[in-house]
Amino acid sequence: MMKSRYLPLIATCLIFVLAYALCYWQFPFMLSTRVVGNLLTDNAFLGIAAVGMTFVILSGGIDLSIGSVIAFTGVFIAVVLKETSLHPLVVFALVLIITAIFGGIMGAIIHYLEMPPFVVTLAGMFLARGIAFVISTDSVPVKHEFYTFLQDSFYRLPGGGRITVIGAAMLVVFFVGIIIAHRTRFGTNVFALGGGIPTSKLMGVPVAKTTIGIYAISGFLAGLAGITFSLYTSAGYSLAAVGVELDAIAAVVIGGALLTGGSGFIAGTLIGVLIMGLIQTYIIFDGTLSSWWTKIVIGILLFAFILMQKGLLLAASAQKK
Amino acid sequence: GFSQIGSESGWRAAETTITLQQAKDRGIDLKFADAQQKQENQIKALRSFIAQGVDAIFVAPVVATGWDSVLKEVKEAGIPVILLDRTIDSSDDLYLTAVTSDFIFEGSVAGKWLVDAVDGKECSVVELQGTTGSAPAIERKEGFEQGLAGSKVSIIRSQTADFTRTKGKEVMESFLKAEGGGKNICALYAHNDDMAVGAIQAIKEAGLKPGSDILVVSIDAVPDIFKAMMAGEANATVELTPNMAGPAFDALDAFLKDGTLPPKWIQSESRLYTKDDDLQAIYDLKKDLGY
Amino acid sequence: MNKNQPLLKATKIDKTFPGVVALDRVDFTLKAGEVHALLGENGAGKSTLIKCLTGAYHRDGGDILLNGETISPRDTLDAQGLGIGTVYQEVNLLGNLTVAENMMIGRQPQRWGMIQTGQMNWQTKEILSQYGLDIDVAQLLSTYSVAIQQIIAIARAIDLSGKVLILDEPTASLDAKEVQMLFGVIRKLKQKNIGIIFISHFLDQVFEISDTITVLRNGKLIESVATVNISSIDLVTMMLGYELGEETKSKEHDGVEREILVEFSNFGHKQSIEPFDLVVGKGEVVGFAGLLGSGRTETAETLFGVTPHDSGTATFKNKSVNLSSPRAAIANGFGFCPEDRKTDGIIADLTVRENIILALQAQRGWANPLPKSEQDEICKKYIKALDIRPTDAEKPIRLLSGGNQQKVILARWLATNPAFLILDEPTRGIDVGAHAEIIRLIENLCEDGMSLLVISSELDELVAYSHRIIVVRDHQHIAELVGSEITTNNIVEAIAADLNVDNGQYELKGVIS
Amino acid sequence: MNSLKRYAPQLTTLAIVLLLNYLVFPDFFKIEIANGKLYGTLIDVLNRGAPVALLCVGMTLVIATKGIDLSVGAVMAICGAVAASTVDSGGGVFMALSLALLAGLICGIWNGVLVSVLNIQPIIATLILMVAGRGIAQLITEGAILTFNDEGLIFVGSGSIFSIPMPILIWIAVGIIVTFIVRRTALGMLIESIGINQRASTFSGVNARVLLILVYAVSGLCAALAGTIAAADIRGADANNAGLWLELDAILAVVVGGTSLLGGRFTLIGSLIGAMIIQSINTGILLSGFPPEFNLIIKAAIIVIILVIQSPALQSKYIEYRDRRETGKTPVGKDAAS
Ligand SMILES: Nc1ncnc2c1ncn2[C@@H]1O[C@H](COP(=O)(O)OP(=O)(O)OP(=O)(O)O)[C@@H](O)[C@H]1O
Ligand SMILES: Nc1ncnc2c1ncn2[C@@H]1O[C@H](COP(=O)(O)OP(=O)(O)OP(=O)(O)O)[C@@H](O)[C@H]1O
Ligand SMILES: [Mg+2]
Ligand SMILES: [Mg+2]
Repeated sequence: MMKSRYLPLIATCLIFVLAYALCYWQFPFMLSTRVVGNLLTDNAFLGIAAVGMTFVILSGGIDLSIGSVIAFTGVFIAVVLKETSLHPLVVFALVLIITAIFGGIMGAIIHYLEMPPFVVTLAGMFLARGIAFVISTDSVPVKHEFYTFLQDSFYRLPGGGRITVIGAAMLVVFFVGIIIAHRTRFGTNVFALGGGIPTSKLMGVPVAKTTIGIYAISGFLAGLAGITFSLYTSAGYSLAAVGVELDAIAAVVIGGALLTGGSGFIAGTLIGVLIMGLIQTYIIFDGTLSSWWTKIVIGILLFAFILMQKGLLLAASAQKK
Repeated sequence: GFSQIGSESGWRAAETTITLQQAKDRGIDLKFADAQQKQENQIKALRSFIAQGVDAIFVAPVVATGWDSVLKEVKEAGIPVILLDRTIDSSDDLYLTAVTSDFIFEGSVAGKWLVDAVDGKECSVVELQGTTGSAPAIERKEGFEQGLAGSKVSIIRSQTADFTRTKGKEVMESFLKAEGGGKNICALYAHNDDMAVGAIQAIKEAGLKPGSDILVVSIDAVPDIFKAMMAGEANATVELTPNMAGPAFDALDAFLKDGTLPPKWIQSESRLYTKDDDLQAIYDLKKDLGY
Repeated sequence: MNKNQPLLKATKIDKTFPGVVALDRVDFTLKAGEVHALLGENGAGKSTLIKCLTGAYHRDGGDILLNGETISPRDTLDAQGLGIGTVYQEVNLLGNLTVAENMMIGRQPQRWGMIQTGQMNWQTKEILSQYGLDIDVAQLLSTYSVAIQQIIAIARAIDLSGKVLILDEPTASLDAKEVQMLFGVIRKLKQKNIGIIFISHFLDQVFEISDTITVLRNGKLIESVATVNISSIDLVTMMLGYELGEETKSKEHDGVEREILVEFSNFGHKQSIEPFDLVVGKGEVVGFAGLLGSGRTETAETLFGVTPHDSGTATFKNKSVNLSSPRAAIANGFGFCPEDRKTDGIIADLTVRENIILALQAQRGWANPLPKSEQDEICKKYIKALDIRPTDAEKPIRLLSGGNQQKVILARWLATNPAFLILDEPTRGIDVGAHAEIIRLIENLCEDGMSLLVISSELDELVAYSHRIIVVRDHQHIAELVGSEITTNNIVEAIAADLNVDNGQYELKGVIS
Repeated sequence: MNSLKRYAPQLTTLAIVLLLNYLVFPDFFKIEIANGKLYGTLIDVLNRGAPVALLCVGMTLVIATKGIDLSVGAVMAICGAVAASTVDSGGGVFMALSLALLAGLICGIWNGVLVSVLNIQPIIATLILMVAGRGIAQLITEGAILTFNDEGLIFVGSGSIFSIPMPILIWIAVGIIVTFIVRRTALGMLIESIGINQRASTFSGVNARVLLILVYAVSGLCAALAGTIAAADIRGADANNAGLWLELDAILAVVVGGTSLLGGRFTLIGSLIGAMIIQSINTGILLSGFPPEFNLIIKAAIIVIILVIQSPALQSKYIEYRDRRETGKTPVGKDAAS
């Protein structure tokens, strides 16, 4: 018997394959390794950030700050690299520490002040972007041979596609994320919080530690996504990544997670991210849509995916009985 | 392929219309990708253009930095790239040419006009900035300040109004309140016309006359500002032409035909319009361009 | 260890909630190897006391000594670390985790920091098999019924309790068999010198298992006595503060012909209940008996349109009716007081008043609000009739004790004055005083012409008020007892017929959804 | 008195924000009549706060059902565009308003159906319209700012009755009407009961499906009004920017106003106070004369202060502290919620 908890995940995967097939049917070129490689590289930062968002959403929370944290990270790295002679790796470490602590503080506020995550992370969103502005309003280019090195190292697929460092990094992050979420005590605790904080407390789940941990992870991964973004663009820009949090939330939910928490899969998020990427790619391949039709079509496709998912789940549950 | 920033303003919409129009007129099959104001989407678009094997790429870059690696890929794929309306920080062998105006120059044109207009007198200016951090906001501010250099004209308040009318009105309202009901303000400089149009309404609602009590100068030259100028409510605007595509297509044609390398920078016009121009005629010309 | 040294000693525990003194200088002593029953009316402060002991609440004053050492658990985790395992009153497990995860959370077997899921499931299966439960532990907890969840909660608490085990109404939705099994386990734990605190409103169970009894009333300690030294009548008097009138007598089972009120024919639902025929007369009480998981709740939910029937028809007063949703059922004069009050019953943040009038108001429609004066009147009536405490109707219902919440839900349905009322475990967690009250109420209601369908695991109670009893097993209606056939023995026999229960290892099987 | 106490945290916050404004701008409380209209910074706060206040009304009801409506900004843009194009093509102000409200209603019902019938999670259900809606608005205006000169429509944005600007009258009226409807009928309680426990509510016969559609419809209507005001204010429908990110402000206002995002108990008055708090912050920032780079940091800092003032944890700490001083008891710690 198929385990019902995996149904949403399976449904999402099926839909992705189906959608890809449809795209392929319309634009045969969609199946080239180039497009596949691009799908990974182009969505790397979103994917990494979405892993963090998945943890947050699984626990029943939400993190609106990730887009801003990505922008902050980019600006911070760019400015530090410009002003000092530190090696990028050192700067990366530094910025990851900062963003993890930033997330942890938000977690602590959420837990100890008992304030809704939505508002706390909204303040975090303003703050992170605000700090990015103060560091530099200009967009700052990064020119460092280490960056060029990273950008030039990729695995070339037959057919000209590339698996870049950042694309691979995203896959690694997903892998680690899956293990943490589904294979560690911390992961179970995250799910527990999503099932209900009062109950978790009575069951002896370390709520404070877990909450702070979750937001620290989300901050950390947003920082990592920021690094990825900075590698992707070789620059830091305080207006970058506006609204990424919404894309990440959409990816997580399309991936089968419940926004109320307690149910979902990291792997589903990966598919969610790829679906979002696919929609973008499809629209660009089409290339005839005006600005407004682009928006409308994105909305329609989003709706279609969700409908298909619902339909598939319904069909599966009807059949199972 | 044409990677457009988005459709955040009327000017942008006009640019898109004209580009599509030009392509159609020349019988070019143009793939249009709207990036919804996100650089990441533009990079994605560029990558897909490569994947689809287009013959040339136009980009209106949302931000100056961060294009190196993707443009290298484009170059490897042997596709010429032309930048529209904004330049980038990358080395110039990565693109064929850039058809842009110069934001700093526009700002300084506006600044010089104001210095002339007040004729050596003291003048306190309030400034409506574009979206914080965006290139036009930064450079038009810088250019304007250059234009004012050495004169008695000074900026007393400066706040962002995100390039929008609503914010332009709201911010102007607070400027008026903060500066003694507007008595201390001699001129308004807005980084785009939309904000100026909003601000003009605020000035009117505060019981002052825009255009005479408070001079209004802005940038872009969209049709609505001509209407305001005809009504005497605005004084000057610096044109940022939406027709970046025309010269770009010309350059591209030349290049594709016989490999003529265009200059690296084709500067578009930055004309100043004041009440001395034939406002009605220009308005009629522009009003159907999709602004 | 000295057997006479108290294992757990609490002195002068105080706990005040805004407006309520829940505990007033309560002393409590638990010896090792003793089963200590904690009794009292609904709202007496039992649950509050144990929450103070386990750190779920922080007491306002008083000391707690474990093995002679002062302890002050900060939270449940702390208490678990000290060897105190607890089952709280409402099943407090996480429906979105698997059974195994619920069982082992915080102590999953790991290797290199990774959970060994296989081993965890296997261990859980082992533990549960001691309780006669053979279920798929990798399924989500929420797929199982309340009763199963309760057993899992108990198993988990026992597994956690090195020194003290606290059970707050563990038997509320268990049937006799499960209770016996639980008592077997408790006796084993006693031998291991574990101290057990046992809260229940079933006095026979208390007399059967406990060594000592402590009675609370209105947050005050009344007395602590050895079980052998007290009679059941004295105990009740001690709890209530007054003498309870004689226990309700069994009904004289008339064979009166009744006017048919509702009739279900070939009624059923593919996944939950085999099609059945059922006729309920006006003023009749039909009892549903069965083991846990037998499908009683599911029958009730199908009747009420929660899981709309997919076969058969229903008629009400000889007219065919639509029972496709609770709303439709209610429109036809149905009412349904659900079993799981936490998820299906209470609207936690609404006040007692709003909870009581909710169904009535929903029936009237939003545009036709019940005037405040009328609301107050209804509340006053039921607060008095059901003895709901505290009597302040403007308190959020979540602040009430479990038993009082149950009474409020009951009041919600009584207020709609339904023609046909389905009660699923209506006396769950209700104290002796109110229990008698509710049974009397049921009898009065049917005398007034209301028809009732009552599901209860307490056979005595069923026997007391039912005119007819349907026995359910494995999602099938297998027997019907009428008139003088209705005795506890007959019901047990009907349930057990052709089932192998001799080795006490009875497999509960059912469709896992 | 009782209600004063109930809104104490919100009112305190508002007072503090207003005080801060007063400190950066001493003329803050000055109100005069100019051009037959009330004129002053405080009036600006009330006036500029109109869109968020209106959005708040619908948003509060939606949030009370445990939902969220991200589409309100986009719906504003759509309705503004509808109103503008109606007057541009010769319809009167009345027609424009009706069509705009109709458009809002349709958007709201669409959201409601997605949430209640198709059972899609609210955040995603409304995200669809948030993305597509702006496209639809641009489709109507063809990407440009659609300007108009219809005096009637302009009056909605910048006219005044009895010297009080129209937007202020509108949001206060809507606030009062909706509060009245919701509290004088059983609607409020039924909405709350769905938000707290939808399952138990349906068991009790509450028609959750219809009520859910209703709240999203109200949210759509409020967004329609807000969109019309925004368009009338600048005499043009700016599909690109009208209501952009306003949904976040509205949600923030609702939460600051004391309604929990987890659904259940709601307070419209609190939300409206919340909207004014948010607008006061925005206006204060404009008046302060700080460089715009600091806008977000200031906003973040003020929100953090609000968080601290309104934190239930700190409030109960304070009550405990007060009680201890009165009774002399020393509690061992803080109650874990259960
Ligand atoms: N969190 C709370 N806030 C306010 N009052 C509370 C809270 N918890 C319990 N009470 C009140 O404290 C009193 C004792 O409640 P408690 O739950 O301990 O009763 P109980 O003895 O367990 O009753 P029952 O048999 O019904 O479970 C009741 O009056 C209840 O209303
Ligand atoms: N031992 C078990 N193993 C698997 N599933 C079970 C078991 N016991 C019950 N269930 C399932 O739990 C569901 C609950 O059944 P239901 O609640 O209708 O039973 P009930 O007769 O009301 O008993 P109770 O209320 O005492 O649990 C049923 O779908 C049943 O299949
Ligand atoms: Mg209790
Ligand atoms: Mg049952």
